[in-house]
Amino acid sequence: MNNELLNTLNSIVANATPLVIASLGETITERAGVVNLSLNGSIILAAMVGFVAALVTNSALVGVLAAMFIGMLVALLVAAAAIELRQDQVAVGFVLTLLAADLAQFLGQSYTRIPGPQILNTPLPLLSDIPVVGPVFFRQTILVYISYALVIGLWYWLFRTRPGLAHRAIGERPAAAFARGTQVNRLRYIYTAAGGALVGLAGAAYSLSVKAGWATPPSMDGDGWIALAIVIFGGWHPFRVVLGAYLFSGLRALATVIQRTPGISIPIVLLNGVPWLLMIITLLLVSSGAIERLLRLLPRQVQGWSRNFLRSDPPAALGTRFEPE
Amino acid sequence: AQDEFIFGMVLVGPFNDRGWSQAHYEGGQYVEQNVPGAKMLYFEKLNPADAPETTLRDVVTNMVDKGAQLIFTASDEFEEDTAEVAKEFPDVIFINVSGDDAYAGTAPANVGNVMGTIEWGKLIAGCAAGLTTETGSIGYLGPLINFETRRLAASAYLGARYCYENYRGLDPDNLKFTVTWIGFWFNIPGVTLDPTEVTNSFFDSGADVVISGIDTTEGIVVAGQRAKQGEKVWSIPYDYVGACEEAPEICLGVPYFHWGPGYAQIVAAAKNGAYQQEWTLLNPDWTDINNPDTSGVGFVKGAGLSEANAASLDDFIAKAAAFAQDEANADTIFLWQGPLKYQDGTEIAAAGEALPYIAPLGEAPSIWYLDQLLEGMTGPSKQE
Amino acid sequence: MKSQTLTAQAALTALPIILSLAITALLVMAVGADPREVFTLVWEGAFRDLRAVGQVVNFWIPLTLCSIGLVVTFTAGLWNIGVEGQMILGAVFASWAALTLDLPAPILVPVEILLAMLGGALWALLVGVLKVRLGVHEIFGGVALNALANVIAIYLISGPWQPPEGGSVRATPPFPAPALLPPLSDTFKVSLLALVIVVVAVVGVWLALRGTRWGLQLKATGKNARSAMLLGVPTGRSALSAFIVCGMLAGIAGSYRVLFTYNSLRPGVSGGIGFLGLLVVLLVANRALWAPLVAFAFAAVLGGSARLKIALQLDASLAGVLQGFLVLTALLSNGLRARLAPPTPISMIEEPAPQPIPAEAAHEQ
Amino acid sequence: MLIEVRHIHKRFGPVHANDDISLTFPHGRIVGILGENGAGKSTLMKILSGYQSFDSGEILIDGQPVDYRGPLAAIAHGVGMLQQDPLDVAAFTVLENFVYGMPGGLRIPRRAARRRLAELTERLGFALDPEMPIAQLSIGQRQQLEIVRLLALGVKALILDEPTTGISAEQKAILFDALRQLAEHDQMTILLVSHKLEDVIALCHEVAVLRAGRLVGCRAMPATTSELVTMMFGQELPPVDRQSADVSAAPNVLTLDRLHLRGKRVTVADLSLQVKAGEVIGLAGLDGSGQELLLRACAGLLKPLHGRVIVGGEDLTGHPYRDFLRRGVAFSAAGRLEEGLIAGLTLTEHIALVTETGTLVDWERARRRTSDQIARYNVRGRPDSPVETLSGGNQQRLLMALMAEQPVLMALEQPTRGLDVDSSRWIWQQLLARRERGAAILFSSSELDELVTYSHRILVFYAGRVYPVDAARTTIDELGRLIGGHLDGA
Ligand SMILES: Nc1ncnc2c1ncn2[C@@H]1O[C@H](COP(=O)(O)OP(=O)(O)OP(=O)(O)O)[C@@H](O)[C@H]1O
Ligand SMILES: Nc1ncnc2c1ncn2[C@@H]1O[C@H](COP(=O)(O)OP(=O)(O)OP(=O)(O)O)[C@@H](O)[C@H]1O
Ligand SMILES: [Mg+2]
Ligand SMILES: [Mg+2]
Repeated sequence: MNNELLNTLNSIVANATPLVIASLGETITERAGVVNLSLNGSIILAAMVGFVAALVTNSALVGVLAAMFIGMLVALLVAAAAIELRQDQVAVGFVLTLLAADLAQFLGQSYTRIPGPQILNTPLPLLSDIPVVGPVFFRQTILVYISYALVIGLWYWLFRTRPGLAHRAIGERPAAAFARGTQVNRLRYIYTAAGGALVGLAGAAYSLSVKAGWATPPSMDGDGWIALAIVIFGGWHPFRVVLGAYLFSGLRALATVIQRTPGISIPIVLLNGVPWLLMIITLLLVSSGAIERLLRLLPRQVQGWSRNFLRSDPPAALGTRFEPE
Repeated sequence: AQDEFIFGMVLVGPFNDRGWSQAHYEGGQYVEQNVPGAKMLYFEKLNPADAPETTLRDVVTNMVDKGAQLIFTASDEFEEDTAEVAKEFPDVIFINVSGDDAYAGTAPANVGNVMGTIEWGKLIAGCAAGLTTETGSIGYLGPLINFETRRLAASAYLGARYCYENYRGLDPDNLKFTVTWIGFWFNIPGVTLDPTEVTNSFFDSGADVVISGIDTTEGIVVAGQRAKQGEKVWSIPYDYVGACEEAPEICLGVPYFHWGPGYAQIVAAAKNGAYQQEWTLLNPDWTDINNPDTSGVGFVKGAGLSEANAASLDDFIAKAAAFAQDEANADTIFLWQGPLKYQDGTEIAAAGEALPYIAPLGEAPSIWYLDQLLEGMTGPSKQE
Repeated sequence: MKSQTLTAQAALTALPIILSLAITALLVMAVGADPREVFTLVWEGAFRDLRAVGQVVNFWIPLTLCSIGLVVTFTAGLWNIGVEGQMILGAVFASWAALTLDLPAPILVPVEILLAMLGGALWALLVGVLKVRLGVHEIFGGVALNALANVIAIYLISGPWQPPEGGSVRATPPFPAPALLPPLSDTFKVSLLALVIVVVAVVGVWLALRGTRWGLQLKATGKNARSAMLLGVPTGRSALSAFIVCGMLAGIAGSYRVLFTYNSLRPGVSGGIGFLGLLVVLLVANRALWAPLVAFAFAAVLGGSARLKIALQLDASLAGVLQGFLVLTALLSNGLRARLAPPTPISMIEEPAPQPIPAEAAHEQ
Repeated sequence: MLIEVRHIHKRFGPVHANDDISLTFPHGRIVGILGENGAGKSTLMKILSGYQSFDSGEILIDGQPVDYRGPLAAIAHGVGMLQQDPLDVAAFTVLENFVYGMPGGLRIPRRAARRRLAELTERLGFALDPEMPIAQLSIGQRQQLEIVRLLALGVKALILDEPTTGISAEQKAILFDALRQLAEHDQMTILLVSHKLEDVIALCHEVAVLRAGRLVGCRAMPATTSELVTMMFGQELPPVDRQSADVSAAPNVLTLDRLHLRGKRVTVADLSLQVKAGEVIGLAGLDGSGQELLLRACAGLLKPLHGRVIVGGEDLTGHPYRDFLRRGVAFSAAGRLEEGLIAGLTLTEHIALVTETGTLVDWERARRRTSDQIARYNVRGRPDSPVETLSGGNQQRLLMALMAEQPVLMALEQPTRGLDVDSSRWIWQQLLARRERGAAILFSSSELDELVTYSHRILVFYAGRVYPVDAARTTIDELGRLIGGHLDGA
């Protein structure tokens, strides 16, 4: 394979990583039955805080931790408003998404466009020498490796462990979870916070690595919404979520490459709308039963397996309140 | 404060964008330091997205309330609004940067224009890239497509080609020069291509120098990041003299606007009641293009430029200076000599012929109204 | 006991205002400015003279139009986050008329506004069809269509509608005079026609929601679309009509931005006004008549903050921060109020008590 | 295990759901808990099993007072409850549901769990596939799983709240065998809440009767149905005559022609049916056997894959619901607040929604109409009460008030679900009054006697297959067998 392709694939994986991390975070939260709609703003605020913290302490690690803390804080606000104060999660999340973005702009105004600490690639020994796979997946930053671990870890957690059963149950049927001794609301706090911390980590992944630095308008603006859509597209399943994130990242890269390809003439500005069209189309696919129709075209043997993989029922209790008697 | 003279500076972007807006902001600071009693009021980020509640009229009203007697509206975007608002404040002088109403004669009497001939800077930037590239592939991070951006990209291309051939003895036809347009002057997430991703993509595809044509610094940030990871890549930012600071070690230099001296003249004249409406072009001072008190457009060399290449670049600048100072070349620009062809092969200047700097649109080809990229450049020439 | 809870309730109403002001003041101090000076400057910036008030009103007009449209969609239980894009499409359609139609003002202006309504309605209908017929949640449909509307506007500005000499991509050429809305006077630059439209829209929506079958059907659809459908309500049509009405109002708002505020089409012409409208409607808990009042307070804060930028060089996002905190604390204190309220016997539960945010208090920010 | 409750009080606002209840449940016995709607049965059971807190009183187990906090504590004390709609997680498999809630380490011990599950199911005569998703199980199977799960957790007392609604006669027999075995062999305490007196008669050793929150009597079994009814309602209810009116001469109001219907779990194929004015057709079968598909197809809520739906001579196949509504088809769904009433809207707004036809709403007139309907339908509520504050029975009455006065066809999903005998009868009076005026009625029910009493014809659904039965000649036993799938034997 030629270098250009490998490099491009490497960049696609790198660029997708914050989306992967944020969508996995939101998957954790939504699997527990809570919608954290504040993603777009949370990521921006976390990116700013992460960058500034890293800059001030000259430590990327401190930046990452600060960003995770901020993401967690915003998420906890959503959880508290929903659980303690019985407010509409969507409304609170929406307000927070706007507020967090404005707050980032206000507090970060004197830190725009200055060089700061960055998280650089650390090729993994041995693994990075594997042909094709090595250059694409294992010459990346530590954050990318963390995202790999998160995908597999989350899948294992949700589908292979006992606490994972409780995690899914509180998002599916909190009353049943309660009956089995699961402390529904406490776990919802915990998973919302954990998900929020990952959303914050995604912010740091932008400002310390993928889109290094801080500026207004924040270059990651909009990705929070895409991450939310990826969770739906991903059917709340870690593997599909990661696939969705790579797909989006890949198509964005395509928009750049198309411009350089002689013979294709699409108005460049219109090309920039592609990710959004894609977002609608993917949601259409999962919502309108089109996938089901496509599946019927497949050979019978793989139908069952693919249907399982592609099924995307949201957690049944998503966005609802649970109040034990 | 008998002597006080308050002027306003209206910026389209953030005053600290390390690009277009900061160059103006610092130009204003230069005026404060060099014109006794001059005091600046500024307003940043005046655009519908950042300040939807505020129009130029509101800003001007507020500034005039605070005593402003002259106001710079530092963007092409403000051209029409400036003309409108100027009518409401006939006692205030307005200078619209990069507009041409005063040239066209359509501006109210209290409106003047200023612009810099940055084509020179772009030629030099291109030369630095052509001298440095090891892969023979240069990326140009373009904003959106119009006459101005095409001619600036083409200037960089001509510089690169010339130096690739003349200082390195390489075949210029082997030089790859790719333009990718992000769709706007700066990144609007979700609406433009992301300059960070575009720059990465340049490097991924084998380019090792990226020249930025956009208002902000993503190009150099990415290059710096990749260089730290061990890649041999370089970058050339744009607009602002300090833009190299983002990653000095890989910066080959920056073509920039130096508004201070031009502004100071205007403010001083206005203060003395001697300002006359005009269309001012700020040119490089060819004795020293980086003289902060005389040059309107400059190019500072970056730390990323090797010593040998720096010497070649100096030689190139000297050649450009000689060309510019020759009376015979008054209405053209260095290297814009035939044979020149558009991307589609149409000849716009025959061998030995110079392309004029400006000619009426549609009558004859000119640098100013460059309708396509030049032959040899890769990338779209037109919006669709 | 009763009066005690009343005091507590009153305190909880004032709480969001006090709290958000306090938080904002802290932030202002954090960046080294004096909050009192900030508040005076904002007040001055908004109300020092007729001109300044005119500026506030000019922002209030599109904001109120969006808010009142959003009251309609919220009644139908829909999160029309796409209102930004609907504004942009309204602006685009109006701009098309302004740039291409050569008609006298008395004909051209109504045509522009009607086209803007059409544009906004079309874009809203798209979100609506995606939601109602194809099952794509309106929040995602809306977010995506907002971005696409932006892309379309920038495409038009930088492509087909560029001035002939190339020049700018920051705006279309200015519209000819007959295409523009005339101002009331030189000192009070506000469009009378737009004021009339706003009043008609607010009163019209208010009346329609409480007095017409359409309004009742919207409410039924919003509370439980499935049951409403079984009771004979054309729920799909109801939801789509809510989108269309909101889109039309947002379209007018967009046209006002291009036909009066800017005199040309610009990128980002919606300026987040739609999002701000969502905040307004959340704050007034979807009550139509409160929307213009709160919108005015928001407009005043934003308008006033222009002066803030010039005098103190504070970032204007401060206004957004204040508004965000206000709505957030209002939501949270609603919840607190419900928690503190004595448990009401089931058969005595009333409609949620109104939670007025006194408009005077909001002005003082 | 001996369970005692002493002086239990529980209030919900003004409602005294449990008023000074004292009872003793000895081990090895199956005790039936009876009472009309809202008598407080479920409340008491939830208190016993830790799902609900109580205001005062105490619970003793083997003579020791216990302090419950949550269902898990109850289970730890050996008391487990099987809810009417089993509290399991539809997205889980049988095995995951079985394991979830059991103590243990991080990993799910699949092999051990599978063995334990097999052991228990085999002993009780149940059949469960460990890898089957819960969403694909019948209610009966889900009950079996819950019982097995509770046993695995070591409960000594089992509380069942209306376990026999929605399960087949066969599954009921299996369930009852298992319960008897647990009571007699394992000496467990078993509490059974049921509206179905025949179940109580068949299974219980003794009964306790609640009325309006109070304990009004206990007695040992056997007892006759009428004795039990008298205990529950304080009087004997007059018997209801079977429907016998001759409708053969009446005109056709509905024709279904070779209808194919596809639901989530079942498909009904090739169904043809003629319904005459004034005819009552009962749809029997387990939940989800296809009855609801038919009802919804008749109301235009489900488009048939092929075949035709003809209402009053007009082919409405593929038309929207509102066309059916306009032609006089009235539909009511089983879930009242999900499909029927609109929480958040007042009674008046509901009435206005169905009666107002102009552009403007005349609220004065709507309020007057609401008051009239409240009086006529005996709804306990005010015109401006939000509907969610009405009790279930009153919600059902309001639904009747919202229904057209003169429908051509009524398609009713479980019109008396969860209602006590008295309320059910009232509802049927209203329905039959409309029938008198010429409406045909199609209704589904899980109450066999309701089906037999009110129907002219009964259609038995089993896994999408439809078997017609003459209501006048069938018996409850026969019907029970048919529902269980013995279509061919009949
Ligand atoms: N969570 C609750 N909140 C308020 N009232 C309640 C609640 N649960 C039960 N009630 C009321 O308490 C009374 C007793 O209810 P319960 O459910 O125990 O009756 P039941 O005997 O089980 O009736 P059914 O036969 O209908 O199941 C009813 O009036 C009911 O409305
Ligand atoms: N939530 C739903 N579940 C099942 N079916 C539905 C649902 N909502 C609508 N329908 C069906 O979709 C069709 C459209 O009904 P709706 O109430 O939306 O009327 P409408 O939008 O006015 O339709 P039309 O535009 O065709 O007149 C009806 O046949 C209805 O049965
Ligand atoms: Mg111009
Ligand atoms: Mg009960």
